[in-house]
Amino acid sequence: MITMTHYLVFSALLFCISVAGIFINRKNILLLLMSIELMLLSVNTNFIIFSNYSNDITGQVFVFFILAVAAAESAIGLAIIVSLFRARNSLEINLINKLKG
Amino acid sequence: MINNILSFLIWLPIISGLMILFYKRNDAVLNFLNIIINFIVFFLSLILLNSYNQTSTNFQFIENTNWIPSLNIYYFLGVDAISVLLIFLNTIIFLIVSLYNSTLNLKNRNQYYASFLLANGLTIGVFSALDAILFYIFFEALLIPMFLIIGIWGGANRIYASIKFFIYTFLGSILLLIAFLYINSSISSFNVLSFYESNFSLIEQEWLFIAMAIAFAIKIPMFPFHTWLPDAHVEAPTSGSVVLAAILLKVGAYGFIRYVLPVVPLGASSLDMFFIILSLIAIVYVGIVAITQNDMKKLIAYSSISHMGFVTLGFFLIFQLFDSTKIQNDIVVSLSGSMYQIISHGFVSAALFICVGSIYDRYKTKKISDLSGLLNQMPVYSWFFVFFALANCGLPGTSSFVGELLIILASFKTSFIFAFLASSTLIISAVYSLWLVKRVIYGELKAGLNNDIDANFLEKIILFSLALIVLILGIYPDYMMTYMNITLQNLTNNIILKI
Amino acid sequence: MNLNDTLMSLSNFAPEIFLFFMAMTILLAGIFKSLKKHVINITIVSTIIAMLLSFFAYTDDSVFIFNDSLIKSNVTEFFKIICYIVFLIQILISQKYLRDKELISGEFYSLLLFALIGCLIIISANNLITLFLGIELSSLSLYSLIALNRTSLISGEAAIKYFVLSIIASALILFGFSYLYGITNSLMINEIANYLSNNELSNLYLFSYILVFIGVAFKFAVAPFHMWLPDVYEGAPLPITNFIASIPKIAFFIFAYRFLNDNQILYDDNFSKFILYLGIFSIFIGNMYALAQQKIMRMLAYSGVANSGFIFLAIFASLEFNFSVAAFYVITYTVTTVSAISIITFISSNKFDVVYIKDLKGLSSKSGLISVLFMITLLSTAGIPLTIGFYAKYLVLDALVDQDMIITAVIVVLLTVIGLYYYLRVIWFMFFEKGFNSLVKSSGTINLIILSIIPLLIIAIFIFPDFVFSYLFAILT
Amino acid sequence: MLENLIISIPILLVLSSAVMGFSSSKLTNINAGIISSILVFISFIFSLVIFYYSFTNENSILYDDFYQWISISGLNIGMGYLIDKLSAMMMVVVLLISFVVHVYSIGYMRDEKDFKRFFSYIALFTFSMILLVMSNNLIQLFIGWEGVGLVSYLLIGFFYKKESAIKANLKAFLINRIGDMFFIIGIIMIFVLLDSFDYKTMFSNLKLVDISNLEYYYGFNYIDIACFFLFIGAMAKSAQIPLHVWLPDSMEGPTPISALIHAATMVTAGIFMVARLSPVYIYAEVTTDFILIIGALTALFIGVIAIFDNDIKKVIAYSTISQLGYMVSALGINAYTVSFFHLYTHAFFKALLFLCAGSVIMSLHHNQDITKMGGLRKRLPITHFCFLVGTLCIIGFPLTSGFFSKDLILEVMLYENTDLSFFVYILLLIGALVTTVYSLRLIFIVFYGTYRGGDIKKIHEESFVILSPLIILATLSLISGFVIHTFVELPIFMFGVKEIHYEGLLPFISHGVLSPASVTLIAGFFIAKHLYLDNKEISFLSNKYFKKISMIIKSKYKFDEFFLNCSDFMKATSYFAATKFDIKIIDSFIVNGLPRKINKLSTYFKSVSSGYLYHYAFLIVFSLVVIFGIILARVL
Repeated sequence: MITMTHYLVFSALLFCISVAGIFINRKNILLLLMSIELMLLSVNTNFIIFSNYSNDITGQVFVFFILAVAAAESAIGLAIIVSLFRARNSLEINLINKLKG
Repeated sequence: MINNILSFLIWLPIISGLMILFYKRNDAVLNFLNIIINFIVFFLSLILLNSYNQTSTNFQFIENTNWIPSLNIYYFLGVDAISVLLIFLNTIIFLIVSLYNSTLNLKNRNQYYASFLLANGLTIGVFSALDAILFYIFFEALLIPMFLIIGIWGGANRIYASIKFFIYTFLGSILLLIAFLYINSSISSFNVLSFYESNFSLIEQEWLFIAMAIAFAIKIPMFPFHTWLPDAHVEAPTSGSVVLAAILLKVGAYGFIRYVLPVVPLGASSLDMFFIILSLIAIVYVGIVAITQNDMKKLIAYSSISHMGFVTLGFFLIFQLFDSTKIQNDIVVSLSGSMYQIISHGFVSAALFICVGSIYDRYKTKKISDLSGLLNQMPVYSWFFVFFALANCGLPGTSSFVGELLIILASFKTSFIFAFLASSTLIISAVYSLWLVKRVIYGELKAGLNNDIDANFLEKIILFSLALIVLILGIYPDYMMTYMNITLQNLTNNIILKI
Repeated sequence: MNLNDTLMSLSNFAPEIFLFFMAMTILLAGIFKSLKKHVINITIVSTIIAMLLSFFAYTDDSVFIFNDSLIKSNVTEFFKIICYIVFLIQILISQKYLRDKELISGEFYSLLLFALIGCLIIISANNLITLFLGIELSSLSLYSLIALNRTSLISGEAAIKYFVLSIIASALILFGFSYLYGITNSLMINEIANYLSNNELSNLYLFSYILVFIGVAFKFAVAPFHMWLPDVYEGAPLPITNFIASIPKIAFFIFAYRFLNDNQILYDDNFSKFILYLGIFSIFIGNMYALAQQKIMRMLAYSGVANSGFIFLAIFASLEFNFSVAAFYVITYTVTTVSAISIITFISSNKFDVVYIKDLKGLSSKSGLISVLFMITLLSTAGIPLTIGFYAKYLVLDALVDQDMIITAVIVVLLTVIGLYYYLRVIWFMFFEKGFNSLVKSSGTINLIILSIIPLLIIAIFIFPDFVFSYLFAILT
Repeated sequence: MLENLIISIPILLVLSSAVMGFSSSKLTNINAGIISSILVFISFIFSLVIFYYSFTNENSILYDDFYQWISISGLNIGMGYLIDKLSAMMMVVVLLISFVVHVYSIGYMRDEKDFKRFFSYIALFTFSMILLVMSNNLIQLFIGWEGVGLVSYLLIGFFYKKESAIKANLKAFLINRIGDMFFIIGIIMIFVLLDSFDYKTMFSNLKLVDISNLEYYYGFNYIDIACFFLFIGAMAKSAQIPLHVWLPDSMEGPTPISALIHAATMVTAGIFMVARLSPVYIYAEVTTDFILIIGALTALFIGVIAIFDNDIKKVIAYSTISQLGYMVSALGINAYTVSFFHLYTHAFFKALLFLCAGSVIMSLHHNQDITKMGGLRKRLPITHFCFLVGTLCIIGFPLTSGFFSKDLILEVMLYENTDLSFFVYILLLIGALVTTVYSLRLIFIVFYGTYRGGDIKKIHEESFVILSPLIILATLSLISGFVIHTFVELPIFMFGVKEIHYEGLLPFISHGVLSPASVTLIAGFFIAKHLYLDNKEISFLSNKYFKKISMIIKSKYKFDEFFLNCSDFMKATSYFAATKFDIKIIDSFIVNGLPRKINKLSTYFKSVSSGYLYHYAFLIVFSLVVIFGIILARVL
């Protein structure tokens, strides 16, 4: 029997994987965007589960907002990446450390 | 007017100092304005001195306004004899400094004067605030003008010195703030009078004492905390040194007598041996350190520390005295000695710094090894120098003797060893003062020192008036002694009741 | 929801709605060459109008609007007005800088306004959705604004760092939200916050709160979630830094206030200790890092980290008092930071960027007034008396001492002493060193007057602070 | 009336000092000197009046405060006067010598640029001395005590360009300060015991104290210790072994000063002080023995040095120390009046000797080396005569003043009849022989024989201004001894003191002439004549043991070296403390070291920040995990 806990563990794992994706990935910025997307999706899963189990629709409304914002975020993220690529002709994360200390 | 005289004393110099910032056109006018303002402040303090009722044990000229009701902070001013005398010392010194400053070549004269006026007002605030936080605010704010004076107009290594000065004293005072906050959290008041009525347990008092004593010990400065002072003095401009030695150090001593001894006497009495020993180290060890200094200002700075050692010795002896003799009068004698030493050292060190500063202005060096036989070129200065050097080593007839005598007397009543060590200052101070005189003033004029300008009229007036004050205080100490006697007795009562 | 309610809601939210339309208008205006030069004026005027609207609509009652998704009360309006004022000062001062750097465009001001609106929405939000939207509105605008200077390498870097980390923070907050939703079955913040008055504290509730407040800590740049702050301070154009340093902090303070006010969780030992230790750690890290900085913006950033630590301590202290301590700290800090960054903005020009602290050498001889203003600002940040910064630190210490946390208080003040050093260093470069920065321009009477406003307030409120205290005390109880 | 006179004495003197010190250049040197001398003379007349009063009115003590110096509860110190026979006599002596020296200085110092400064100093000195003498309490005494020390310091360094002078004055002041340190402790000990600084109250309180039960440190009586400390002060001021080293060096000062300060008045302040405190000292039995020994040692061993010195002033200075030793040893057997008698006669003849020496030095254009003198008897007849009078006095030639006072000391010493006093008596007797030798040596070498300094024709007597003081003093030296009965019957203070066995003038003289002292006189005369007038050798004096002894004596027993080592040690300590401890340990290591450590840590922190995005992200996640871990651990 799959209970709410299972779902929650699933989404938590999803969240952890996505977070791990952010700091384990040391190559490409685009992969970062994907991890971020995954992170938000895990949140979405949570909301849907809670919404479903408590018979309250507002949680699912929230999910729509999150999806929309995620899309906007991706757009802006890509835009930043494009501008970054123009400036330095590379998307290696390893090279992005002019600001430190 | 007379009821608000303290507010006038505080705010007149501060506000006029801020106003003087915007005037920079004519140096002569600036000089004149500065002197006039300082003179008015001096005159006001004279009125204060005169209209203070010595026979009353209460604080007088009280102004009490609820300044920040939500934080329980009051604009609470009031003076007892201790404060009055210190305010008077303060205004005289600032008047003299303003006279001295007008003889100097300065850049940004208006800012310089403004800093001093600010410092003047803030110090009066320190001496008259009866609300702990108000006191703390003045106490801290006083750092800013001094920091700027040392930093902007100081010598080559001024930045190091000013930063050290600021951070070191700030470090101490912030512990003071915590102590005040703690007191407030248990008695819900920052009022000094309710501080006096507070009753803390021994362990609380000890911790409170440590926090406050560190703050004031740094300011005075006591022995292991003293190293900022020589640096600050060496780098500060002459007038800055004068104010530093004559006023700023006294703020620390004032803190002890107002906020430490009567508030946490139990804590103080359980740790007093430690502080007595520190004071004695300051007297003996720091005095010995002073002997071989090659920088005149440094030498005087160390001698200041050594002399302030007497002040703290007088403060902390009182508990030993109480233990051994139980006679209230002995305690009063000890405190009187400390107070007298405070005032006297204010004038003597101020005068010495003015002398050294003038030598520096003329020969561009403060190094003893670069100077010799100045008596040949500037006799007037040199004789004043000799006079103040003698006063510095506690010659009877000058003001320094009185305080030292009373403190040695008090220390003998507690322990022979204390008295012995304390009185060794007679030798040590003579060694460093007179050896300095021998090397700098006497002898053949060192080749290459060419400057025929002796003291001008204004400088003569400055030095003469200081010398006169030192002499009068030395020849007729009774005026001041009786002036503050009632207050000190009252203070002693407060302390004794709580032990 | 009937028409009446809608109208009422609209009227109560008029300033933000007006600003929103104006932001659109400015975006449009920016396209046309002939209108482009007016965007600044339009922005200023519309902000002033919004501020006035907000000011005259000020009431002491709290009103729930738009189906309880937003709230309007004296608290929100007060902080909004502060936001407006700070915002105004920022755009007024930044004009010259932007012109020099050729960054003036319709989208710049439009995005800036959107970011402001986002923050205003956070302040007003009473629903997790509106709150989230507000956060994202301001964040998204800021991502683009940071990257606006396309030719600069460091701008892009700052933007991508801020972008990625900020989304992680948002995700953490959202994750926390999702659990809160799951526990309380509600998206209303007041219901979430009051949940504990009827229920026992569950571990899940605690953990979701901690998740949310890690997000908040990130937004405040509390160590160890502070790494983005120095990079953004250094990389972003100064006016954007100025914005990031100030208005979002106010907004997130209200965020924290909404979640914690009247919430029993503050009395939970785990949660309060979490806030406390985070705060102390942040003060430590901020001061330690700031000490070694050579660049002025990074220095200010780390000082910001330390101050955010103080804000957390102040939040912790609201256990005993209420949020007025924290509010006062936030306002003080925000205002002084704005003053500091504005001054740096003002003296930077296209020919001479103030990057290193030593670039300020001898500023006092070039412009005495500016350096005095800067000094007042810095002293206020350091918490020296004669400035309101003193009260800010005082209140926090007072609160700590009142809770018998003497050791903590002592540690905190000792760390503050370390902090004092780097503020003094700036002052010493300005006043004590001989300077050569002939390229610094410090002209423009109006700008000088605007710059003087905050330092003068810093001193004035120091002398007469009580009305501020009593006001904050009254509205935040 | 008398009160006004008493007050006006110090006022006149301080006025004189101030006028001389601050007057403009319009006042010529001669006029200044005359004004100053007149003021001192007036004071002298006043003091004579006071003196007359106090010697004619039996048991009369003038006592009052001018004003309260400090009057707070628990501490009352007044500034005032106490005129009894002791102080009245002392005042007369001081003012008389001061006046004489004033007159003499007009001549002696006439070419000095700082003429008026000089007069200001000596007036100030006289003022301080009067303050000391007339004081009615210990604090005022101490003020005067330090005041005279100060002026002595200023006057020794009067020729401030001379390195030796400014070294000597520093030395004098510092060594006096060593004494003062103990002196002030002594004063305070007395105060603590007797609860007053005021003599009158002190002595009446003394009766209430149970003296025998005042056990204090290491078995010493409290009063013993107090008196011991007070006496150390006196040792420094009155130049007793080992604190005498400053006095020979102080001869760097102008010669009139040596006469006034370093022979007649200031150095006797220690004697005066002990005499003044005699009611206390009579209880200090151990200390008085100590005093006795110190006095005797000083009298003999410092006297011996004088035989070997070639500086005319230094020889007289050593003889001063030796004579002070006599006075001190008399104090040691509580014979205060006897001691004071010698003080009084010594003041005249020693001042006389110094002034004569000054006259010689002036005539020889500031040559002080006696090996370059000789045969001056013909060229300087008046000086020679006066010098001879002085010498006769000091060697105790019958019927001169020195005869009375020194013989009295010896007699009293013998009469004391203890082992110690007898031993001291022997020492003093040898001392008398030594005195005769060096005094006669001086006069023989300087005034007899042949001149060794070049053309004797150029030498001539100085003006009348110089000579008249010599004549006055010579007269006084001759006659002043005849008032011996006044002294032996003089009550020092309210307490009765030791009975002196005295049967009248004639028996005393006859007894004195027939005493062993006369033998030493005669023996000394022949030794001196043999050695210095006839320039012959005495064979046993040239053997190697005696050479060794004379080497030790010539090295002045290495006391100077000892103090030099002390000062070197102090300097080294100071240097070590200043550079090593204060700067290295406290300042560099602690005060600056801690910030430096913090700064290093900060730089380290900065250097480990990589700036990589994934590190940032990792740190966030890591902190998250840590926080959750901790809280989980606490919750579960």
